[in-house]
Amino acid sequence: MLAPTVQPGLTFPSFTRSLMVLLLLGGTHLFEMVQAQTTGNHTVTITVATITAVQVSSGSVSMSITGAGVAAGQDLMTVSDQSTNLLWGINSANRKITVSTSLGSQTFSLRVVAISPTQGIAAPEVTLSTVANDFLLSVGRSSGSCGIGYTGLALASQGTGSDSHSITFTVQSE
Amino acid sequence: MIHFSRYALLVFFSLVASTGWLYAQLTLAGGNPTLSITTGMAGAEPIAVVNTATTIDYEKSASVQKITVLTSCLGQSFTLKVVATGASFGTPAPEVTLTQGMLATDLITGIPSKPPGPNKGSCTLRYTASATFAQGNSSEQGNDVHTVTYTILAQ
Amino acid sequence: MQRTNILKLLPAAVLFALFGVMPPGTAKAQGIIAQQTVTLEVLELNKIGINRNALTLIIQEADVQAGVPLPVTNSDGALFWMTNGENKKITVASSNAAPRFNLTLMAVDVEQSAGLSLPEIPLNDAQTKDFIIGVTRAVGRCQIRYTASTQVSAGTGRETYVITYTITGS
Amino acid sequence: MKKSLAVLAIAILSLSFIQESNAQASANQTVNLTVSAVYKISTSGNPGALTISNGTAGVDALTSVSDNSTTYSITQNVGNTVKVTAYLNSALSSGYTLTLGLASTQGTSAGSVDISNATSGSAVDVVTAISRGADAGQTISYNFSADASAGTLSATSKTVTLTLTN
Repeated sequence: MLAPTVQPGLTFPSFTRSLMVLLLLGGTHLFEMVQAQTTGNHTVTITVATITAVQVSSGSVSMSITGAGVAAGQDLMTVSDQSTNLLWGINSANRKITVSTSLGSQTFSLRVVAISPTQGIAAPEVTLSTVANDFLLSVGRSSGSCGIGYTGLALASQGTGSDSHSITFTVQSE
Repeated sequence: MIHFSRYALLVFFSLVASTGWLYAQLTLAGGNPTLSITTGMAGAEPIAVVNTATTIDYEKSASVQKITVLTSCLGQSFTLKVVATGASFGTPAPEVTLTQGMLATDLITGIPSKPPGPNKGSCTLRYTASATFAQGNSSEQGNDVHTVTYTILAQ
Repeated sequence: MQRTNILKLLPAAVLFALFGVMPPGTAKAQGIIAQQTVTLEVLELNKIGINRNALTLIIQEADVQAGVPLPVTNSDGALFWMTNGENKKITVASSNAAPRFNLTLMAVDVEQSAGLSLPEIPLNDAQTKDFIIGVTRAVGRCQIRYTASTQVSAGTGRETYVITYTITGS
Repeated sequence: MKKSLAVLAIAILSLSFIQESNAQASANQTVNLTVSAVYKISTSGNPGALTISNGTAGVDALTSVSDNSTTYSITQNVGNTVKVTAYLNSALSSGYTLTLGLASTQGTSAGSVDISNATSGSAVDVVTAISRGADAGQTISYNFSADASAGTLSATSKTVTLTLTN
């Protein structure tokens, strides 16, 4: 707030005239000076929800043991697939990804392992079962991807057939 | 003596008015925004959110001015940026990243002196909040609360 | 109906043609092979053998009126041979180049098509003489008829002949 | 006041929905594993030359020769009706005989089988009733015999084809 100062010896009528002149010249400015504000602030709040996103690059994988690469005399026959990837984005700490299958009664064996994860640590290769097994460890607060390495195993003595698995990758607390 | 004092006062006010620091004006409108990041893509990062609900009303003065911005946010976890859009006068600076401990940074520069033209103008504040998965979430880290200060001053 | 069956089989046929893959349960009449190369060879083989390694002919009677010793014969010996070659013959040779007594021999009872016997062969020197000819891819057997004779002037004594039979190319 | 509470409730509900929708903690993938009919048979190599070089005077049959130096292996997942057949690329002349014997633990060996006249149209069974699974390193036995009356035979290669079939 500013107020005009009055010098000693100034007569009131003269002061009044001066003030009038002043108001005429700068009255508007004076009003503004009374209202003047050079800074302003407000509060901006950022909230980040718990986000857990996991997806596969393709919803289906087909593997077929046809005998290619099988040596005669060898009972064990295998087929591998690394055509798909798992992607995730997790902003919570201490998380891992597990894997399980819905197929309780399997004719053949199906193994899975994470390949070259960009974050976290791949768990050892596991044989899929309905019980969740570790697939990737230490993937908390990260975004990344890895290859999904499947290996199907069949013994010749098991004959022919097919297994249809619904594989579930789940983010869980470590 | 009387005439000297009368004209001295007049000159004083005129000078004060011409310097502009006494009656430059800036007002924030639109309240205190909250930006919530809720979505993210696997293999990518959470999706940034934008808020344009707040504005700055400001006025020309007798001199060329600018508006600066700075923030105070203790324990900052996430990223907040601001840029002025649709400024009536002056030139908006590039987007400013608001970080704890930053110096006042130009938001709008070259606000012309008056006259001519209208004295009052405004701009929209475009806030962009972003976070990476690695930066965590509010449940674990708490929210980021920024006190953002805008100042208009002679350039 | 037949066309329907063909159409049903078509996808499997295409799958097999493209990838060599048969769908489960359609394996009938399918198979896979392994091959080996076997090299067979039969060398020319000529074998000859005799059943009696030692025979003794003793001249011990004489025709008093003619004043000559009577010859003796022996057919106890048998000769066996085998050849898978062509145009073979069997020869005979004596080790006694200048015998004091007379010894002849002849193949008798030669199996049909096993060879052709030649007339009586004198072993009066050490030359090799044909014994059986015309032996081709054959297995044969014959009796060897030895005949020993002498002159009074030859006196008495003992002579030993080592007689060698050989199957050889003609 | 009531209106404010309702707006607040809707806002909270919306936020919860968004968070829940993004808190997708699992992903599904279908994996089909198919095992087709597999037939595999192989041999360890070729046997040595079977050369008849001996015989007996007075005996037409020459001394036969044999080879047991090679093996075969099979893998099949089809069933118990699988068998191994054998044939030659061309029959042997009269007076020569080639027999083949395949040992087996998964099936029934036919023993030593004459394949002298077995050609592609008249393959002979050498192992039958092979059960599903693998049988590795089983011995292959060849025996070659000839009659002297058949004459000599210069070195001749014959291709023996073993077929694993149903």
